[in-house]
Amino acid sequence: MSFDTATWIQVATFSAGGLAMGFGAIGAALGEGYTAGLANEGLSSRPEKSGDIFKNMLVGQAIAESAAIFALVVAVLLLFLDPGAPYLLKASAVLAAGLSMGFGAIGSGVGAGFPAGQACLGIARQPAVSGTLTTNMLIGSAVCQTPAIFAMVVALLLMFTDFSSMPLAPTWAALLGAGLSTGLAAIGSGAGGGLAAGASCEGIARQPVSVGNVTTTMLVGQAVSQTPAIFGLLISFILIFSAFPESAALSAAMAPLGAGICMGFGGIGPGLGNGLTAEQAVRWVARNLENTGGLTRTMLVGQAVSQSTAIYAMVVSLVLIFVI
Amino acid sequence: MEELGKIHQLVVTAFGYELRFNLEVISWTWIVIICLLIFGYIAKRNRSIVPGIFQNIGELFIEQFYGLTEDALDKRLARKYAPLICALFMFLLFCNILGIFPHLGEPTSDLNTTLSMGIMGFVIAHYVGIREKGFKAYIKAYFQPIFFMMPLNVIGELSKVISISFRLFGNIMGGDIIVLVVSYLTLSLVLPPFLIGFFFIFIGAIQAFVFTMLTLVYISVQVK
Amino acid sequence: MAIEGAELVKAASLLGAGLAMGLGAIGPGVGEGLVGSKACEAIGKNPGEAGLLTRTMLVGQAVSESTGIYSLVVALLLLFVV
Amino acid sequence: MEAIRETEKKYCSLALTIAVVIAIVCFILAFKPLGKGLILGAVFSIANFIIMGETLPMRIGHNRRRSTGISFVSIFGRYALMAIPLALSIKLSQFNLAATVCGLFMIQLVILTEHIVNLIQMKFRKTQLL
Repeated sequence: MSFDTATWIQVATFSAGGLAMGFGAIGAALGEGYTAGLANEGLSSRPEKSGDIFKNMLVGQAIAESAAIFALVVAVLLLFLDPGAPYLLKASAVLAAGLSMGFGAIGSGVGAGFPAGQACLGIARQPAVSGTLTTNMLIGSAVCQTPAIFAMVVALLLMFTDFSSMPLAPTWAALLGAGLSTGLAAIGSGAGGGLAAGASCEGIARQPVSVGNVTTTMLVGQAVSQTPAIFGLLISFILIFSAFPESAALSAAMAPLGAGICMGFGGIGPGLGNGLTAEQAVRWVARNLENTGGLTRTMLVGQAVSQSTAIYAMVVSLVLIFVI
Repeated sequence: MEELGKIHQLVVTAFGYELRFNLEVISWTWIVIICLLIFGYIAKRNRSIVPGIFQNIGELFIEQFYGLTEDALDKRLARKYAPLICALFMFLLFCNILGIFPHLGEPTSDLNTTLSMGIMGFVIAHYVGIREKGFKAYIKAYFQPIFFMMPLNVIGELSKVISISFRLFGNIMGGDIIVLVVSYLTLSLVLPPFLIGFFFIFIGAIQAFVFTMLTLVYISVQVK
Repeated sequence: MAIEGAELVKAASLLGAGLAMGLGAIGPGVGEGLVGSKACEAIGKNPGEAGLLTRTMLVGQAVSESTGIYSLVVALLLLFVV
Repeated sequence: MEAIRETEKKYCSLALTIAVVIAIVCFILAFKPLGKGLILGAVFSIANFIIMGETLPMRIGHNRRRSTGISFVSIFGRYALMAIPLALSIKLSQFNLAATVCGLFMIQLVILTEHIVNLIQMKFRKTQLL
C-alpha cells in the first residue's frame, strides 16, 4: 500500500489540524471548568453579587480563550491553506506545527483558568475591590498566554518556512522535534504561570492593600516560570534553522528527535515546580507584606534550583544536536 | 536568518592548535568593564553626606548586597566576600542590558562568559570551604551520608557549574533569538521594542540576581 | 534502507538518552518546586528564621535533585558510552 | 443577567467602533482587503463573545466536571462559527488573512487596553493625591 506525496501531506495536515484544535480546546475547557467551579462557590456564598461575578467571569473567559483561538487559527490555516508545491518534508513540518500548537495551548488554557476562578471567588469575599481584582486577573492571564504565543510562533515558522532544499532524511526528525520541544515545554510554563496568577488574585482579595507588591511578585515569579518555555523555544529554533547533513542512518534522525523530546518533557516539570513555588510566595507576600523582599529572594533561589533539571535537559539536547 | 548564532571569530594557529577568539564578545565585555570603572570613579569622586545621583546608585547596590551577604554568611566573611558578590551582580547586570544598544550584544549570550563566571564562583566556593573548614572536613563532606555516594556528590558539585552558567546563557541567548526571529516575522513592527524591554532589562536583571544569589548560596553551603 | 543491528542500537541509545533526561526531569522539577513552595510558606509564617529555612530548602532541593542528576548521568552514559 | 448584557454592550460597541474606524482609514488609504478582513473578523469575534455571555449561566450550578464538559461542547460550537471567517479569508482574496486574525482578537484587545488604561489612570491619580 503506497501513497504519493500529496496524499501523505493531506493526511498530515488533517491530523495536525485535528490535534491542534482538539488539544487547544481541552486546555481551555479545563480552565473554564475550574473557573465555573469557583464561581459557583462564590455565588453560593454571596448571591447578591452575582452581577459582578458574572461580569468578571465573562471578561476572564474572553482572555483565557486566546490560547484556544491561537490553536483555532493554526488549525484552520492547516486545513484550508493551499500547501504549495508538495514535497515529503512538508508532511513532517505540518504535523510538527499541529503538535506544537496543540500541546502549547493546553498549559495556557488551564493556567488562565486559575486567576479567573480565584478572582470570582475573591469578588464574593471582598466585593469592594472587584475592579482591582479584575485588572490583576487580566494581567496574570495575559502573561499566561506567552507560552501559547511561543508555540504559535514555532507552528507558523514550521508552516511557512520553505524546507524544500533540505535533505529529507534527518530533517523530518528535526522538524518533529522542534514542534514537540516548544509544545510540551509550554505546558508546564503555562500552568505554572497560572498558579502564580491565581494566588495573586486570592491574595488581593484577602488583603487589598497588598496589591502593588503582590502584582510585582506575581510578574517576577511568572517571568521565571516561563524560562523552561524559553529553553524549549531556543531548542526549537536551533532545530528548525540549523542545516543537518544528509544521512539515511536511523541514528542521525533519532538525535534531533531525541533532543526535541528531551527538552519538551524536561520543561514540563520545572515549569510546574516554578509555578508552585511562585504560588506560595505570592500567597504569603499578600499575608505578610513587610517580608516581601525576603520572600521574593527565597522564591527566586528556589525557582532557580528547581530549574536546574530543565537546564540539564537543555544541555543533553544541545549535546544531541551539536556533538553527536 | 543566516546570522542566527553566528559569532565573529579570530582564529590563530599556534603550536598546531587552533585558538579561537570571539572578538565581538571580548570587545563587548571590555565596554562593560570600562563603563563600570567610569561609574565607580564618578560615584567615588565627590563623596559627601548628601549623596549625588551616582553615589546614591552605588550605595544602593552596596547596601543591598552587603545585607544579603551578611544574611547568608556571617559578619566576618561578609566583609571579605561582599565586594565580590556586589561586583559580580553589577557586571552581569551591565552585560545583560548591553544588548539594548544598537550594534552591541550581550557578552552573556556567549557560553564562554557565563561558564567562566560559573567556574570562578565554583573555585571560590571550594577555596572558601577548604579555608574555613580545613581540608579534612572538606573532604569528609563528600563521603556523606555513606562513602560510596562520593562519585554522585562530585557529579552533583560539578553539575552546579553547568546549571548556573547554562541558565544565564539559555535565558539571554533565548531572548536574543526570540527577538531576532520575531523581528524577522513581523518586519520589525511594534513588537520587538517591548520584547527587548522584557528580555534584556527585566529577565536580564532577574537572571543576574539569580546568578549572584546562587554563587553566594554555593559559598555559604561550603562554609556551613 | 536496511537497518543493521549496531545502527539500531545507536539510534535507540540516542532516543533513549533524550527520553531518559526528558522524563527524568519532570519528577525532580515538580518536587523541588514543592520544596520551594513550602519554604516560601514557612518564611511567610515565620520570617525571623529566613536564613535557616532557605538553607534547609536548598539541602532538600539538592537531595531531590539527585534523581535528576541520575538521569543526566544515564543520558550522558547512553550518549557517549553505548 | 443585566450585568452581563451591560458588559457585552460596552465591549462590543467599543470593539466594533474601533474596527470600523480603522477600516475606514484603510479604505481611504486604498487597502480595501485589510479593512474588510478586519471588520469580518471583528463581527465574528463579537458574535462569539455574545454567545459566550448568553451561555454563561448554563455553566453555573453544576459541578466542575460537568461544567468542563459543557465548556468543551460550547467551545467547539463557537469555534466552528469562528472558523468561518478564517476559511473565507483564506479562500477569497478580498479579505486579508492577517487583518481577519487581528479582527478575531478585537474583543480581547479592547478588554486588555481598557484595563491597562484604567491602571495607568489609577497610578496617576494616586501620585497626584500624594
